[in-house]
Amino acid sequence: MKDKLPPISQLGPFIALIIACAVFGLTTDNFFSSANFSLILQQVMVVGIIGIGQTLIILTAGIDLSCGMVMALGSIVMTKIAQDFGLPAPIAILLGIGVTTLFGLINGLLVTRIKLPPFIVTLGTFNIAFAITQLYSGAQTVTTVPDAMTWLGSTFSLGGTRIAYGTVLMVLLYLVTWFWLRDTASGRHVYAVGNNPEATRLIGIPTDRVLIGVYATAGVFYGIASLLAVARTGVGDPNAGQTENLDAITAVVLGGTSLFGGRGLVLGTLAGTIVVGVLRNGLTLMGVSSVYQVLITGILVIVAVTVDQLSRKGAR
Amino acid sequence: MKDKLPPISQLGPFIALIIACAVFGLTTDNFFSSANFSLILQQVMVVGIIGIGQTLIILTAGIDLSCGMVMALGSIVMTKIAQDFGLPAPIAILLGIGVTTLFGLINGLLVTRIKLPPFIVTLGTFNIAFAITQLYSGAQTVTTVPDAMTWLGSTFSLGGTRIAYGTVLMVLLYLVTWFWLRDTASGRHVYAVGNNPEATRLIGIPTDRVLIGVYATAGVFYGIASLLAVARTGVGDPNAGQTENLDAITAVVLGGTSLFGGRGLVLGTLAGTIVVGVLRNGLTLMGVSSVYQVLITGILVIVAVTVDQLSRKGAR
Amino acid sequence: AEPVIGLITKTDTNPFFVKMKEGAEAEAKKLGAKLLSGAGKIDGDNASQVALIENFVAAGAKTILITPADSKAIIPAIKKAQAAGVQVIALDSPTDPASAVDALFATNNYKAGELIGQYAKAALGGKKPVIATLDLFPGHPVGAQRHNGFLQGYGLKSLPATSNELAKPAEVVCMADSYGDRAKGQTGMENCLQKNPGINLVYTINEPAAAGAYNALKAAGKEKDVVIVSVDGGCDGVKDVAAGKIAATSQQYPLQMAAMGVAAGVEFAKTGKKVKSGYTDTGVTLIAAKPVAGVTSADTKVGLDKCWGNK
Amino acid sequence: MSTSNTKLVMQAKGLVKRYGQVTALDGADFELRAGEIMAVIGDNGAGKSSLIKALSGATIPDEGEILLDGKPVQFRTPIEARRAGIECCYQDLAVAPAMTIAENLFLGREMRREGFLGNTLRMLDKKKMLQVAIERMADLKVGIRSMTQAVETLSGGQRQCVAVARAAAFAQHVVILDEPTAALGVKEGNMVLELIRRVRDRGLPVILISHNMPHVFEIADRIHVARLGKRAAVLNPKKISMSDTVAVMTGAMSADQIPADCLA
Amino acid sequence: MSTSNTKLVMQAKGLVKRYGQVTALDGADFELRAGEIMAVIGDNGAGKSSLIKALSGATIPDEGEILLDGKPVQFRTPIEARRAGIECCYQDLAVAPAMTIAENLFLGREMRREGFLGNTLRMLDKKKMLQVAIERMADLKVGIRSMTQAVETLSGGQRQCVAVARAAAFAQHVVILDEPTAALGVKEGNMVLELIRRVRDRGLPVILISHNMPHVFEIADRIHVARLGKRAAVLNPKKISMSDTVAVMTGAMSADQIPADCLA
Ligand SMILES: Nc1ncnc2c1ncn2[C@@H]1O[C@H](COP(=O)(O)OP(=O)(O)OP(=O)(O)O)[C@@H](O)[C@H]1O
Ligand SMILES: Nc1ncnc2c1ncn2[C@@H]1O[C@H](COP(=O)(O)OP(=O)(O)OP(=O)(O)O)[C@@H](O)[C@H]1O
Ligand SMILES: [Mg+2]
Ligand SMILES: [Mg+2]
Repeated sequence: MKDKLPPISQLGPFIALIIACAVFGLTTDNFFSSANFSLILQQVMVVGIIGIGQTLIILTAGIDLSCGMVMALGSIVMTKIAQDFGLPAPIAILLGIGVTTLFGLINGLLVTRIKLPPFIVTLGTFNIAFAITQLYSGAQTVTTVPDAMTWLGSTFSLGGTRIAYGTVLMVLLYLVTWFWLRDTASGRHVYAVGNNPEATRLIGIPTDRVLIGVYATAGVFYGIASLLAVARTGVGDPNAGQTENLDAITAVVLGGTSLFGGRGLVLGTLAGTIVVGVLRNGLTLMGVSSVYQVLITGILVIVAVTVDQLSRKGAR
Repeated sequence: MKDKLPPISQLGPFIALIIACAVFGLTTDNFFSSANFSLILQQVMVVGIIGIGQTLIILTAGIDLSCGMVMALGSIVMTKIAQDFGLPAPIAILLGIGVTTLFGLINGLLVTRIKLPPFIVTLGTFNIAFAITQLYSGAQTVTTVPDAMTWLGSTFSLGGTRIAYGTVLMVLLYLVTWFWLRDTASGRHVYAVGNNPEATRLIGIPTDRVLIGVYATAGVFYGIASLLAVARTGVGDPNAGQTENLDAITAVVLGGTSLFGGRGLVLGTLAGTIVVGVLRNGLTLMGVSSVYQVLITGILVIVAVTVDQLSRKGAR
Repeated sequence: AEPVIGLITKTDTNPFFVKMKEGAEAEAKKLGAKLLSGAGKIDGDNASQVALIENFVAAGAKTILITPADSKAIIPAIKKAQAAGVQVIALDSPTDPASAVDALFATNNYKAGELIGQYAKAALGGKKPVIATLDLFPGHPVGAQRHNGFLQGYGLKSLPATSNELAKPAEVVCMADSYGDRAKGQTGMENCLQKNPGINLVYTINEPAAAGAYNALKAAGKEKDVVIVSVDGGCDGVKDVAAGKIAATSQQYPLQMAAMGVAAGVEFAKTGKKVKSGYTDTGVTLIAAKPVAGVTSADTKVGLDKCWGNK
Repeated sequence: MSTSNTKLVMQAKGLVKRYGQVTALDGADFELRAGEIMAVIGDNGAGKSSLIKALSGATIPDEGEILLDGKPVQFRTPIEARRAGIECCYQDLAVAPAMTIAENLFLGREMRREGFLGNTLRMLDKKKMLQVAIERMADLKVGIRSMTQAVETLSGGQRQCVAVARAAAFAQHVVILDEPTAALGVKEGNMVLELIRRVRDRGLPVILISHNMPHVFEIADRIHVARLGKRAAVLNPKKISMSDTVAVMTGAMSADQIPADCLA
Repeated sequence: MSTSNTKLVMQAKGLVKRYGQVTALDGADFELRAGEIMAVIGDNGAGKSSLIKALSGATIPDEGEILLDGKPVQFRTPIEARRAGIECCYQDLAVAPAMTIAENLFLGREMRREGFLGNTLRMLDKKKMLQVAIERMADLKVGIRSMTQAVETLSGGQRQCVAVARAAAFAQHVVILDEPTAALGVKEGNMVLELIRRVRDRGLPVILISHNMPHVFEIADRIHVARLGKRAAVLNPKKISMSDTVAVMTGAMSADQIPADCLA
């Protein structure tokens, strides 16, 4: 059985990528280099991994505004525990991921048990996670970070290009999630729940358990993103995570996943994430000032989805 | 025909309001005064009017992220045109509202003609409006503002309480919109389009025209909000509008309108807006520090919807 | 080729940073350098600043000027850039530790706070202070430095410059976050007046917030009885001082910081000589329409002369 | 065949509609005469719904031509068809579930109040609409307690009655019903047949898609047999037997095996 | 009445279900014997769907008791009913429209690959599922070209076939079908009847809701008449006439007017 989902916007981000790369390649000297691409991948890895969790949630017709703040809380917890109690890094990391998973679980429980809209639930936990982060860290950046926590930020050489371990982890996680969603029963159930929750319940799938699982899994991904954020910046930053929710949702939508649930591909989110990273990098290299960058990003986002939409119309 | 929409969360914000008021009344001296309530209404009037537009769009199963930035652009346009060209205030105001309406129209055209998801369209126009605001204003506050533009911020006395004209305008606009949605054909079509767009199209309602109308009307409301923002602060502020989208969406959802469209009441949004304003005011009066304010707001948002949800379960 | 210099500001909406960028652009044009600029998405956005450093290095910048959003979190990225042979200069705010950058051209925010604190004490002339503070937002170091500096200058119980928390002595009856924004400052002041109508001294994080506070006071008919002090020294702010809306403000000099930074960058590109390391204070001047005894201040003419923004 | 000179109200020639690989309509022809009840029958997937969707502007055919009263028309939206007086009740029930029955009946053709309230404020006359709604539904003898109930609280058959009532009540030119009795009980089904007869007696031609052969033979003037996206035959129910009809429909009997006097 | 000693597979006593003002079930009783086809008929809104929803765990009745093989059960979700071997095909077709036909057939009972891929990686055996799907749909003789088509691209009747096939293929204990032939063509409708017979021949009892009297009389062993949320009567189709049945159903004839030998 070939996996023929109904057509979704997958072309959009790729077309945008190609156009953007062509323009940047022609107008700047340094854009087309493996080092620069490796850099872009490093810059997007935190949002990229948050985007996996966000994709899962959006596939179930939900949305998660708390993702970035929960990620920030996770990185504060893991660094501060290691710093204050001298716990070994792996334990501290697990505790951090535990906290983010707990937040995911709470989101999931509120969405399923009390049937609250995901938007409002995660808006609430967004605020709560932010406040806890500030209170627990005393609004201070945690600078004493064990080496084991920054290892993922370090690089290895592949054919002369330095590649960060975190980048590899991100790509791996995307592939695993892709396999899961595509080739396992529980993955297909995520689509089913998003596509027609009532039917899925009547068919006899424990929709609540699927949903709770999705939110908790997303929490795990946010925890991994916490670790990557620590690895990338070398500190636990209490002010991180404030804009990652919109960034991640943008990547998901740009990647062709429907906000109404049930349709989409997680690999599209990866493409969407990279598009945004390439834009930011290329425009900076071109010396475009940041206000114009915002303008161009705004226009390009619309153009990318438009081109995609029109191309699909033609194909029908 | 009595207007019996299926049950929606209307209790939520009111319960939250009552609880919050009770707590604030008991713990602070100055909360329960007509002056204080009049103040709160003034503080929420900008978000309140943006919320009307946002409600319309959410009723059609859309969402508008650009609302706040478009509002900021409107207030820059009206103040700067008046300042630079010395145009009379009414003309400058109309031009400002014209610009916000144009943005609404563009959103609507992209959503209907090219069938782009509202989230991505308005994310794009959010960025575009921001950039244009910054570029046109040179990131400078416009301080020379004609008196006619600030008139709505001034107050009149009613039984000893000073009430701002802008507050009255806000309440009037809510009532008009409520009447429109409830008692006219085009208002009911907004619900129908949000409830089942395909059916509404097949029945023979020009769904695209309804949608474009809704987005453009929302743009008009943003323009009125621009004027109120100018009236309230006395300047054209290019930094305004960055958080109003989440604020307005929160008010709409708190007011019981479904993000999936077709169900909700515009008066709920007014209640939702006031809840947020009361919280901010009361917590400040209580001397709660700002981090804890964020925490409490987060918890209260969830509690408000939970109580509402549970109370409706009981009623069934 | 012309030397490339990167400038990273905290945001691109705060007029302070917008002017800093314009100053840097003007200086770069004058000296024949190419300026790349970028900013965080919001104040406190460290991740974007890290990415910008990397992108500027990739774009061939030999000098990077940065106003760090997070004084500590940015350090690893700075170290990486320095390892690639790039000179990094902090503007406006120091890194922690300050030695992490090659040089710092900055203003002392704590000091700026102290000056208006001292002025306020004298202006109140022995009256018992009833203070409202309109701060930035939770967790921001500049917000804490100005706030704590102000209380220190007034001689109230305060916290040291290194603290990120806001001191709250008994004299401070109300604290509200303004996000440095006029409308939110106005809302905060309105609420504070409800809490304690007897407020006679208002500290604000910046001049837009001060303008908002003035609006609120005026609506309550109290603008004559309350002293507002602020920090920044933008032209609109100085005009408000001249108009008597704000009693005093601590003026800072973003244009100067930028110009010095760009000059150092060009110098490094041409000669390979790094700038003199350490802290160069670009200075703070207290601007007040009515000088008070015991506190040195400049009048608003001086302030307007050196202010940034639209004169 | 004496009626063949009757005026053709609607006519379609060589309609083609493709969905990706699937060809739903493969050169379908269609003819509707004034004042007749034309049944359309065929296997599942034969292209019946696709045909009437093309006739009512819900989809735009890839090829082919549609004539209304002999004049070529091109409906690009259901609105245009509706303006031409064509009302359609679709198989997957075009209703707004969260809205009330009365609102659904009047969606797109709301009544306004008299005078200032209606003309200037454009206020709806909800009372009057409610009253008319009750009358219309009473015609169908459906036991629905309250017209202000949301459609989503109705049983399957009740929902169908709402959709049928809407199409029948407001048509000016042609009524198209896609399996209107599918979910209906015996009583309600007969009521719909009765309603269809009354519509015809108003002088309007009706296109009726149905899988219910007894119903079709009870009411139809002619039977259009759809097969594999084409018109297989048009039969005369007075002459042909039910089993022969089914044979044509399933392809067991080809069109040229039918006695000429059974064709219509 | 010789069969009345047969084992009762399912039994419901005094079921009540209220929706706000509306009482959908008003003390309904129900009995299903081993190996029988039990038809449930009744007017629109008589509470048929509400009854079987209570039996299959889709809704929880407000009052009353359900027995399975004589033991009281309480299904709080459809999953629990399904675990007990009860499969239900609902009237408003529980399908996931964006997913393929094969996926819909196997939703919740997916097949895994053999060996490591299946056991450890829990990988689906899509090939095998596709193959089984093709077989099952071939049983129904529905002309669907590709099982990897999304369900939303199917015609109304084709969709119904998917839902019916799913229920029939996997039941272990009881099969419940809510108007399975409503949207089906003559051929496909007969196929479904054939399928129902085959299910019974496997030894499974079937509950069949239908408005199609000829179908009911062709296939049912007993007929449960639902009326106003109650059980009006249980009839024996071998003894009673179709018109009397309709009379009972519509309330024209009361239960005590029926000759005793027509009851079942
Ligand atoms: N939107 C669509 N996308 C893809 N295929 C479609 C679509 N609509 C219809 N089809 C296909 O076109 C063919 C004809 O469909 P149609 O709905 O016209 O059949 P029908 O005669 O009405 O059948 P039924 O009696 O089951 O309602 C079917 O094979 C169906 O799968
Ligand atoms: N979710 C619900 N909310 C409110 N009322 C409901 C709901 N579901 C069913 N009802 C009401 O309960 C009554 C019985 O409905 P039910 O669906 O059981 O009828 P039915 O016998 O299956 O009819 P049909 O033959 O039309 O399918 C109807 O009057 C219906 O309006
Ligand atoms: Mg059909
Ligand atoms: Mg039913």
